[in-house]
Amino acid sequence: MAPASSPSSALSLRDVVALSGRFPLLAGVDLEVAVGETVLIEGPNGAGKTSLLRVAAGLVPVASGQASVLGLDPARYRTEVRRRVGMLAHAAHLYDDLNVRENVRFAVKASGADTSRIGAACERLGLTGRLLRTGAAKLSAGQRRRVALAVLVARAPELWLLDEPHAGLDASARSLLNEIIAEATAAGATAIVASHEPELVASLADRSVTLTGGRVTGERTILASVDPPARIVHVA
Amino acid sequence: MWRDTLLMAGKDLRIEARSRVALSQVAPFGIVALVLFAFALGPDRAPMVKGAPGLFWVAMLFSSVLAIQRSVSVESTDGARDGLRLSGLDPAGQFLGKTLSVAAQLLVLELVLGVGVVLLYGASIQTFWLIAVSCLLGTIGLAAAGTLYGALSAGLRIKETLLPFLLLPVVAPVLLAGTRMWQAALSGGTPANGTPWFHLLIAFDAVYLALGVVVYGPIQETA
Amino acid sequence: MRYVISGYTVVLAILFLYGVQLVWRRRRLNRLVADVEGSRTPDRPQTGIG
Amino acid sequence: MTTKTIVQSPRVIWTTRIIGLLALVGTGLTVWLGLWVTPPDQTQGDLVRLVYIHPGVAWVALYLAFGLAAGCSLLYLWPRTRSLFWDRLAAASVEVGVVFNVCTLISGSIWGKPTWGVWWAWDARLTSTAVLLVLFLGYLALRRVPAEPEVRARRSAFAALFAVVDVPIVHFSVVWWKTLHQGATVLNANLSPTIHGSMAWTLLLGFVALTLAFVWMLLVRYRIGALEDYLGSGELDMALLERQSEGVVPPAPDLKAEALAPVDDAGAAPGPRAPAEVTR
Repeated sequence: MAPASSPSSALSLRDVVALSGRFPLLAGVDLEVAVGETVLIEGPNGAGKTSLLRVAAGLVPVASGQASVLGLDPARYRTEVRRRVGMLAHAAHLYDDLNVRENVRFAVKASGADTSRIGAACERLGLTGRLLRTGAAKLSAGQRRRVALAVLVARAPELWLLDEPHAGLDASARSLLNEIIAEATAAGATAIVASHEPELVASLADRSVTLTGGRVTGERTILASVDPPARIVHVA
Repeated sequence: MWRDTLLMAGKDLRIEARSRVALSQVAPFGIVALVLFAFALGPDRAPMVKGAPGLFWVAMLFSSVLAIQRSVSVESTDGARDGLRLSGLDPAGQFLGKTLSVAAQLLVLELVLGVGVVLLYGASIQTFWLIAVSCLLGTIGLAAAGTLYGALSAGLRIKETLLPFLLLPVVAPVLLAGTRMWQAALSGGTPANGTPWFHLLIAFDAVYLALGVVVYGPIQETA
Repeated sequence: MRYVISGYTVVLAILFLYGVQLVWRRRRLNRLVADVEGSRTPDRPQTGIG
Repeated sequence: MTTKTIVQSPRVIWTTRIIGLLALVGTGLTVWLGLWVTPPDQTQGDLVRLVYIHPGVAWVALYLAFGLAAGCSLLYLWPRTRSLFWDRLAAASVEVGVVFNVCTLISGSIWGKPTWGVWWAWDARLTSTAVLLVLFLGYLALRRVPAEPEVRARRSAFAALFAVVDVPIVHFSVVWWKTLHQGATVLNANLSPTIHGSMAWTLLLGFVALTLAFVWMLLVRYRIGALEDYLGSGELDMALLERQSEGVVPPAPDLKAEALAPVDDAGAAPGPRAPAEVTR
C-alpha cells in the first residue's frame, strides 16, 4: 500500500500551517529532522510544541504547506504512519478496566509490532510481578507514564514523539527514560522531544529548535562535534 | 483488517468481562422494561402474548442504546480516542471490531429477553429458526448502525441525550422487521411470512456495515 | 368543506409564519453585521446588506 | 488587515425578491382557483380541493428538500467539492424541508380524518413521512451542538448521509408493514381522483408556487446561515494576528495571506467573506 521507504528524513515540514477550528496552532513551520537525530523542541506553553508532535503523528491535519513523516504523507498513509510512529502524550491512552499487561499487549499488537519484546520492555520499566496484573484505573500518574513508555519500548517505532516525557517521573525514571531514548536513536530511530525543561534532555539532543507563536524562532546545535554513536557511548 | 477486527472486538469483550456493565446494568434494564410493559398491559395474558414480539424488540432497541453508549464511553477515558487513532489499527477493523463486540453482547441480551418473554408473557415459540434469523440479522444491524452513530456522537458533550434521538428512528426498520418475523414465529407462520423481512434486514445490515467500513476512519478524524 | 378550509389555513399559516420568521431573523443579523463592520471600518459605508 | 465585507449583489437580492413575490402570487392564485374556481370531485366532493396543496407540499418536503440536502451533503463530503456553501445549503434545505414536512403531515392528517375517519390511519406514506421528519429533526439537533463550522459541517454531512440511506429502507419496511398485515389498502383510489381541465392547471400551479416558496425560503435561510457564520468568525483575523505577534521574529507581512489561502481552497475559510460567496 504505502511505498516501502527508507527515507533520509524522518520528519520534513515545509511552511506547515495547522488549525484548530480557526485558531492557528502552527503558523508556518519549517523543520527538517534527519533519521537518527534527536531534536529537542523548546518554547513557552502554548507555543505549538504539542501541536507539532501531533502533526507529525498525523493527528492534526495540515491545512497548508507540506508535511512528510518517514517519507510518507501523513494524510494519505494515515494508518501506515501511525504504525511506524510512537507518541508519548500527556494521557497514557490506557483502558481502565484492563490490567497493565493487557493494555501493553493491546497497544503493541494494534501497531502490528512483534509481541516478543513485551516482557523485556515491562521489566525494563519496573512493571513486574503484581503490578502487571493491576488494573490501569489503580495506577498512579507516574506508573501510567511508565506503562505508556513500556509500550513504546516494546513497539520500537521508527520515530519517537515525546511530549514532556519527564513530567511526573522521579529522578531514577528520568534517567531511565534518557537511556531508552539514547538506545533507540543509537539503533537508528529518530526522536523528537518537546519539553519546557530543556536541561533534562539537553544531554541527549543533537540540536534544539525553539517554537514561539506557532513558528520556528530559533535553532541551536547542542553537541555540534559529537557524532551520535560516540555520544551514546558517553551517555550510556 | 480482519486481524484488527478481532483484536478490537477481543479488547472490548475483555473490558466487558472485567467491568460487566452490559451484564449487570444493560440486561437488568431490559428485564425491567419487560416487566413494566407487562404492568402497562395488565394482568391478562392475551394482550401480553399479542404484544410480546413488539415489546421484545422495543426493549432490545432501548437496551442497545445503552450498550452503544457504553461502547463509546470505553474509548473516551484517558484520551483513549486519541490512543485509538494513534494505535495504527485499521479504521475499518476498529468499526467491525466494535460492531462485533456490541453484537455479541446484544445476542446474549436477546437470549435473556427471549427467555423473559417466554416466561413472563407466556409466549410460545412455534418456528424457532425465524426467531434465530431475525435476532442474528437484527442484532448485526443494530450494532452496526449504533456503532456508526456512536462514533458520530463521540466528540459531543451532550451525546447521552442526542444519541437515542439520532439512532432510534434509524433502526425503526429493524423493529418492524424483527417484530413481524417474531409474530410469524409465534403463530407458526411459514417461511414465506419472513422472506421480505429477511431481505429487508439483510439490506439494512449491508448498508450500515458498508457505510461503517468506508466512513468510520473519516468520522474519527473529525474532531 | 370544513376540513378543506382548515387544511388550507393551517398549511398556509405555517408557511407564512415561517417565512416571516426567516425575514425577521435575516434583518436582525444584517443589523448585527452592519454594527460589527461599522465598528471595524468606520470610514467605509455598508453597502447592499440584505 | 483587510476588512472583508459580507454583501449580497443586487442581482441576488432582486432575484430573491422576485421569487418571493412570484411564490406569494402563485400561492394566492392556487388558493383562489382551488377553493372557488375548480369544481368539486364526484367521489370526494369538496375534499378534493386539498389535492391542490397537499401533494405539492409533500413533493417539496419529501423529494426536493431532502434530495437537495442529500446531494449537498455528498458534495460536501467529496473532497474536491468540499465547501461550506454545500453545508449551508444542506442545512437550509433540511430546515425548510422540515417545515414543509410538518405541513405535509398536517394536511395529510386533515385529509385523512374525513376519508378514513381517523386523524392518523398509519397510512404507509404518512408514516414514512413522519419517520423522515424525525430523522431530519435529529439532523437539526446535531447541528445545534456548538462546534467549529468545519467540524459541524462534516458531522452533519455524515449524519445526513446515514439518515438518507435509511429512507428507502424505512419506506419499504413501512409499506410492507402495512400491506402484508391488512392487505392492500383500497383507499388509494380516493387519493388519486381523475383530474382534468381546470383541476390539472390548478394542480400544476400549486406545485410551481410551492416550489418557488421553497426556493425563496432556501435563499433566505442560506443567507441567515452565512451571516451567522460570518458573525461567529469575526474573531479570526484578530486571533491570527495575536498568534503571530507571540513570535519573537516579526512575521512576514504576507504571512496571514499565506496562512489563510489554503484554507480558502479547502472551503474552510469564513465562506461569506470570500469573494466567490459574495455573489451568492
